[in-house]
Amino acid sequence: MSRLGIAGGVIQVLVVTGGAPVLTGVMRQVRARLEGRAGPGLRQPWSDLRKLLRKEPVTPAGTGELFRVAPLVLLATTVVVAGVSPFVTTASAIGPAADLFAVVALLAMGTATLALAAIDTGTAFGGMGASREMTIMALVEPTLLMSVFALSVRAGSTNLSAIVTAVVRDPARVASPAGLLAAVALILVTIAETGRLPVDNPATHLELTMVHEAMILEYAGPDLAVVELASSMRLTVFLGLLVTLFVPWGIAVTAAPLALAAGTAAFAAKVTICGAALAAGEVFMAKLRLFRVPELLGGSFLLALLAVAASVFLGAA
Amino acid sequence: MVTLLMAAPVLVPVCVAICYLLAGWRPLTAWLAPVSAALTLASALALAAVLPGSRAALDGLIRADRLTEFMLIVIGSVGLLATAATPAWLRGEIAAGRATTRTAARHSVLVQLFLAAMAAAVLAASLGVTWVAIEATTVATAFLVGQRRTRAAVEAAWKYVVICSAGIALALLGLLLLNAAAAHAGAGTGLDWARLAAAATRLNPAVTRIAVALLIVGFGTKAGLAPLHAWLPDAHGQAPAPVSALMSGVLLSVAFCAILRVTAIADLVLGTGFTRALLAVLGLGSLLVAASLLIRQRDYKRMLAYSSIEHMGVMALGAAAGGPLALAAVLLHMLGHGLAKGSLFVSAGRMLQATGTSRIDGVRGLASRLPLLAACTGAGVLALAGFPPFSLFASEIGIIRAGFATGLGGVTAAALILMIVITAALLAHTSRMLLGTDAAAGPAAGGGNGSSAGGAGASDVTAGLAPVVIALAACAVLGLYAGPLAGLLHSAAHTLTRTP
Amino acid sequence: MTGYVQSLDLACGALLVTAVVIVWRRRLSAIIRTFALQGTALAAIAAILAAHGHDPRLGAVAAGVLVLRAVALPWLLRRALGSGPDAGGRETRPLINVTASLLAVAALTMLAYAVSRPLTALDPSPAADAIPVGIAVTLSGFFVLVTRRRAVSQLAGFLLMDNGITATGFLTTADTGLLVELGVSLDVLLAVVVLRVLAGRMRDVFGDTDLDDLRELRD
Amino acid sequence: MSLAGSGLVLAVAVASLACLAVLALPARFRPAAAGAGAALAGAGGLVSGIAMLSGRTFTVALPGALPLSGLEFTAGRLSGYFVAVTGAVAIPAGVYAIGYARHAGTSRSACVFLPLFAVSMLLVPVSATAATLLLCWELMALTSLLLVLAEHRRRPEVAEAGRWYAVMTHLGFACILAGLMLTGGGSLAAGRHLSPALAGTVFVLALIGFGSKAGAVPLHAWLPRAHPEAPSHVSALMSAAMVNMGVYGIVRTGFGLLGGGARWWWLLVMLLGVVSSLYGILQAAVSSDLKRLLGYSTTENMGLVLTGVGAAGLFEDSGHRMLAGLALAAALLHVAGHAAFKTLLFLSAGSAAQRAGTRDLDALGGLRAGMPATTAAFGWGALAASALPPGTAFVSEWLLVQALIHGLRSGGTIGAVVLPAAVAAVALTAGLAVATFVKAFGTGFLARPRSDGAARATEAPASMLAGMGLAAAACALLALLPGIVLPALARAAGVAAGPAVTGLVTLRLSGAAGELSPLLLTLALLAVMMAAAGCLRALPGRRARRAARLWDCGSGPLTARMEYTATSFAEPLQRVFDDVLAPETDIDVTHLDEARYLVTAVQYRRMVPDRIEHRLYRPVLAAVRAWGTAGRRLAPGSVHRYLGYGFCAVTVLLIVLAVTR
Repeated sequence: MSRLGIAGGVIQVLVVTGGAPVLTGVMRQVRARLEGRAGPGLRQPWSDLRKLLRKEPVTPAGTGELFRVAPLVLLATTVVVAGVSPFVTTASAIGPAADLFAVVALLAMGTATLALAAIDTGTAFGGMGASREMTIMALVEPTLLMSVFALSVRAGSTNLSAIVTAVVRDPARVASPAGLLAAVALILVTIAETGRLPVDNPATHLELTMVHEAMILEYAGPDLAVVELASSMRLTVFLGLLVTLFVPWGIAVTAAPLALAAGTAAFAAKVTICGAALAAGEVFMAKLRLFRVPELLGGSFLLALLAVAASVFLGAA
Repeated sequence: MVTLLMAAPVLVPVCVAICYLLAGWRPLTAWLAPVSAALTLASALALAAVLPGSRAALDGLIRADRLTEFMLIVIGSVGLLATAATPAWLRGEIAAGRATTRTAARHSVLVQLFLAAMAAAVLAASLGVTWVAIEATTVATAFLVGQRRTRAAVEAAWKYVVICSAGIALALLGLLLLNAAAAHAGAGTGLDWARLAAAATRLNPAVTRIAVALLIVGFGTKAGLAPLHAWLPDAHGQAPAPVSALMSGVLLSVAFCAILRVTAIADLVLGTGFTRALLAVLGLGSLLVAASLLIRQRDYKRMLAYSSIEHMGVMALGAAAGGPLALAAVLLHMLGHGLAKGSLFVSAGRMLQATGTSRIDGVRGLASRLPLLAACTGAGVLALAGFPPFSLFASEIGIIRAGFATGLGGVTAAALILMIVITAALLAHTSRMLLGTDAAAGPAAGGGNGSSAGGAGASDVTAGLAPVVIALAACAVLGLYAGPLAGLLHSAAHTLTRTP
Repeated sequence: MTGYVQSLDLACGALLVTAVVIVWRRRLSAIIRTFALQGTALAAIAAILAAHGHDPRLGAVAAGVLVLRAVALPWLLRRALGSGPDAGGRETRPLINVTASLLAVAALTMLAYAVSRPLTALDPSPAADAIPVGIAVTLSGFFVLVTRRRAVSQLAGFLLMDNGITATGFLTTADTGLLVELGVSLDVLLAVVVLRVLAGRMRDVFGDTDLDDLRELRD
Repeated sequence: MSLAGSGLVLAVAVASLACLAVLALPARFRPAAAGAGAALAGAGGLVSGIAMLSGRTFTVALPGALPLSGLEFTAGRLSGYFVAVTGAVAIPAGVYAIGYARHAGTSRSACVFLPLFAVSMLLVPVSATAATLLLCWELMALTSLLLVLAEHRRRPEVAEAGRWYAVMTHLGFACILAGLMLTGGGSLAAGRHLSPALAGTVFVLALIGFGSKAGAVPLHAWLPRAHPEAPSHVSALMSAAMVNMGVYGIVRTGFGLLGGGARWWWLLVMLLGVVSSLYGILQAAVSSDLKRLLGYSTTENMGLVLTGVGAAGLFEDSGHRMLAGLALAAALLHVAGHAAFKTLLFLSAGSAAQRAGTRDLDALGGLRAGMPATTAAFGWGALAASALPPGTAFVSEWLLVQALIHGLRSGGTIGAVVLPAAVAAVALTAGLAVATFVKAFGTGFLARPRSDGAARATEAPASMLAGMGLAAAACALLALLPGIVLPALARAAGVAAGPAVTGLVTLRLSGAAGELSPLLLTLALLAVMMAAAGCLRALPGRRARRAARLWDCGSGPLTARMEYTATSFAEPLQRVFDDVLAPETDIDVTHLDEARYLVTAVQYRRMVPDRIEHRLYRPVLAAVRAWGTAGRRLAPGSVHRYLGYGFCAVTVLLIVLAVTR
């Protein structure tokens, strides 16, 4: 693990942790403005977190240890992913952990743990949310893997930093059919996994439609704060993966302070832009029926498969 | 001395038969039969020990070579099993009022004559005498099959005698033709198989073909091979259990031994092609018949009978493959099948006494009612299905290996498929009888009669099973380690395949 | 010499004719009578061969055959027929009607001739030429066995078969050894006795029934 | 006789002694004797397997045994690997059996055959001749069959499962028999040259035979029936060790006996693997019987292994030895990992089912209160099974994916068509596995009990916990330090170009870019969790935890009937894969007698049948039954008919003789 990697890791963790709620704020603000509302302002999410953290921790009756540990696991997985993925620098803090398979598995693990916690409450809401979340996850994880495989085939490695380095070396390959297909698939997956429209509506508590919110219904106080922080960080991480894999421009290749600063700034800017675009898109979209969601995900899985095949054929050609 | 040993297997049973004729069936005399069978076995073993090669006695009337010794061992061991199980069975019958001491005595006499005839059949030096002895077994067993004078018993006996006599008559015709060929060969040989083999090169092939074909089909009748197999399920189903054990375990093998002798001669005259084709067809036919009738079988004694047809078919395939390995496997299969089938028929007899019905769907949950009986039955069926450690596994492996090696690949593959079906049917029927709770068996087992008989029989049903356990254990040991018997097997197979 | 040949052919002809008649007739008593005739013909064959070969042992055998097949066995058959209401009963409608049966027998005779060509070629002699007759009789005996419904007529079929075989044995003029011949005859006698007893038992348990109705044992 | 041989001899001796002891001892001590025997035999196997892997060899020839064929055993590295895995499974299973059998009160036979089963499995891989292999194989099948039947008095399904198992295993045996005999039926050593057609036939036969034992679709029908019905330690032995024998057979036949071969062989194997993994995990995802779910998951994992084996064959065929070694190593590592976590899962599921008195996930739940240790064990196993870090399947599937991804470049045209599909299948399997095991663990062990049995369940006895503990430790070892088995893998895979993966803490692919360190990953996770927890504690104005009621929408306390059941949990997934699973639903509405329009009760039933079983096996069974019914006409009871058979046969025979001369 190089100095570059260490520096990148530390910066990324800090940036993501601190910036994730801000990003959420930005997105809410964008939506509000587009819908003609004033909006709560960018700092609102942070204030919500602070408020929640001050509340007394509450344990719902009949829940076990796992219910209490789950938020921490969710947070930990997300932080580790944020630390090892090459967002700011092309090197990774823990090289052997920056493997695509590992990153995807970590993200899945977070979801799975939260789903188990939701089942553990034994409420109908919890079970419903968990069931829906796992259904989505079961289709999201393979799509995620496939869409990045499409890139790793050309890079000859599934290590994220290797992929990013390769892309940085010749940016042209992003424009290849494989790259485009993979990008579309990854965007769809990101939307589904982070619980945005049209898959899930983060702003609703209507049991017919909610997925993520149903799972965390029983959380309150600091636990809820951790969950909220972790999920906003997940959103950031997913967007970060998206931008770092497809538009890695500005990423730091040396440990020079300037380069690091530039990388950080570029990363923040790109993620913010993506987030804003996502929010803007959501305004013009209605939520899908839950059982139409698998069709969407199946489509994206197919795209990813095509991306892999295309990368092979065109790579051989 | 050796002559005495050779004559003993015939003489001892005859003497015992006379004893029964005079003394009748008493608790004391009841154990004469096992003793005579044991003596047969002992003399066979002694013969195998002292007599290295072939030897004739009583001025060429009887001759013993390795094959004869092995067949005598088969007769002795299975005979011992069946006769040792007889007293308990007869007591059960008498208790149930289906037999009297007079029938018991007649039964014992006929069984002894039956054993003597079979021993004579394998000891005879002349194929003619072998034929006479085999036909004599029909006569001796006819009344055993019809012992219970019910309609079914009489019907079975009639079919048995008519079909067997007709089939064996064909064999006689074949014998006469073979004799004519031999006479024309000018060896003045008569039908002594050793001299026939010696003079084989001079026999007229065209005549020998016809003769051998008729002989194989004819003796095949008695060996339970298709197409004249149909007497077998009826007779085995109706005969008293120990007799079924003897018929299925030994009689078929004795007849098959005659076929082996004929085949050995025919191969010298005609080359292996002719008998190979004939035996393969008969074997496959038997397997097909057995499979077709086992799938939806409703009667467990008939089920065992059809499985005998199957195993005879397997042996026929082995004989068709020919060669030392295949023939050794066939002989081992004879012994293993004799032991397994014998113990199964004995257990089936006890089952009949316990449940009062021979229908498969009349017996349920036997494992929870009569564990020992169920264990014996299950083990026997597994042995028949060719599972290790029972010796049928080893022999079937040998037969199939030889089959694939001698270019009978297609036939062997077809046989394998049929054997899978047969095994599936056997296991399915047996598991229905043995497994589960006997709650279901209440009404099915012939109403109150069945259950009451079960209650009464439960105590003494397990009594007579010691021989069965021993036989199955022997079968299992044989499958893992044949010991000195392996040498006997190979030399016996060698006597059949040697060239003059 | 010609006398020998003619008499031998005459006897063999008689053998075949009686076989055909047995297939033809339906009345059981008639069948048994014909069977006795056939036994005589068989004995005649043996006697002729004995006379021609100056073979006293064969002569003795001929005498034995005469006693066994022309007297003893028919007597047994008549006993089996019993003295009940069905004495001299008829073979009620055989499985294959008489005309067809006769045609079948003709075909079987042809087959016998075709099959036994190598036998006649083995050592050409008047006796060997007649071997096909023996085989034809055997086959038609088997045919009777298959097609006749009554216990007694089946018994007759079995004996017809056996006569054919014995005739073949004589005509091949090959000595099988006294022991075998005695054993064979004894076995046949015993088999017939057994069958006769069984037939009696069947009459007891089933009444005088059609063998084809014996279908208790089936799958 | 080297250590390798003596270990096996010891195993055989111990097992036979244990059998005698079981037969002799009173019922009270039987389970202990049997379990101890199995465990000791397993230990012997483990030792000798490790010895073989480290290069010790031995050859035992018993010409006298098994008449007409003789027996011969010999050591090999591949054999050593499978012997070691089997032994390692037998140890915890044996320990567990002591407590399980005592409380289940199983019959004598159930105890007698346990050590025999273990030892016969140990002997399969070291068989040197066809006859030896067949004998050990059939002994293994027989003993396992009898063990499956152990509880036949309790449930009628047991007999049915036994029938399926017996027939399927016999079918497989016949195929293996035919295949081996076609090669001459002699030694299993390589170097026999057969014509391509014959070799292909042999391989296909072997694939059918061994594949059915490995539970590969469509030959899997027996597996989800037999594995659940057996006592749980037997299920563990079958599902974690016996299925591996199928893999061993395929590898040994394909690479060893036939020495590689045509490309289509391996494409076939890969197809089998892909289909099995997908179908298996789908059925597992919608099944609501805990042990049946585990059985289907076995099919899935064997599918992954076969995918790896097939890929190895393809790479070998196209000359990429390194990739071949990588793929084979991945397959073998997955074999070991699957053995570990499947043992753990079956053992813990068994104790749960035994204590709660049901295997039905819809009736289980809430066990974490009554039996915490078992719950923890199952959770650990579920984590390992669902390819999440830190789990064993995670590492092996990573290796497998690495092999496939790197093969994409060099697989040639066929590779370019097949490998992406394989990668997709693996990815999809991984995703579905997570959902499946979340369902199994969540609805089975967490939440509120759904039946009295589950509510009353108490912790399992010490020996059963000990068995689970051993398996759990094995899982942890393989998950965190897979590096320690890598040398063994390389030797077993027998790669000429040296080990494909190296490193103890960090696995590095040699010859291709790619590294993974499960240990570092886990440590990082733990560190972050600790830190976060610390921060939470250090919060200003922190107050003590307070218990609160669940949110019940203000309508009284929540009952267990309001919970999501396993079935309802899986419903969306099943809806997604409707076309593959083809669930059957039937609704019957009972109306009021007075008015047809008033409904008294509505009953709704939905089952997800094994579709392949319906489409493939039902027709065959029906055909056989029809054959049997038709066959009865052969024996109508008419003596004339019977004689007629003979008469016609003789006539035909004579005609043939007359015509041909």
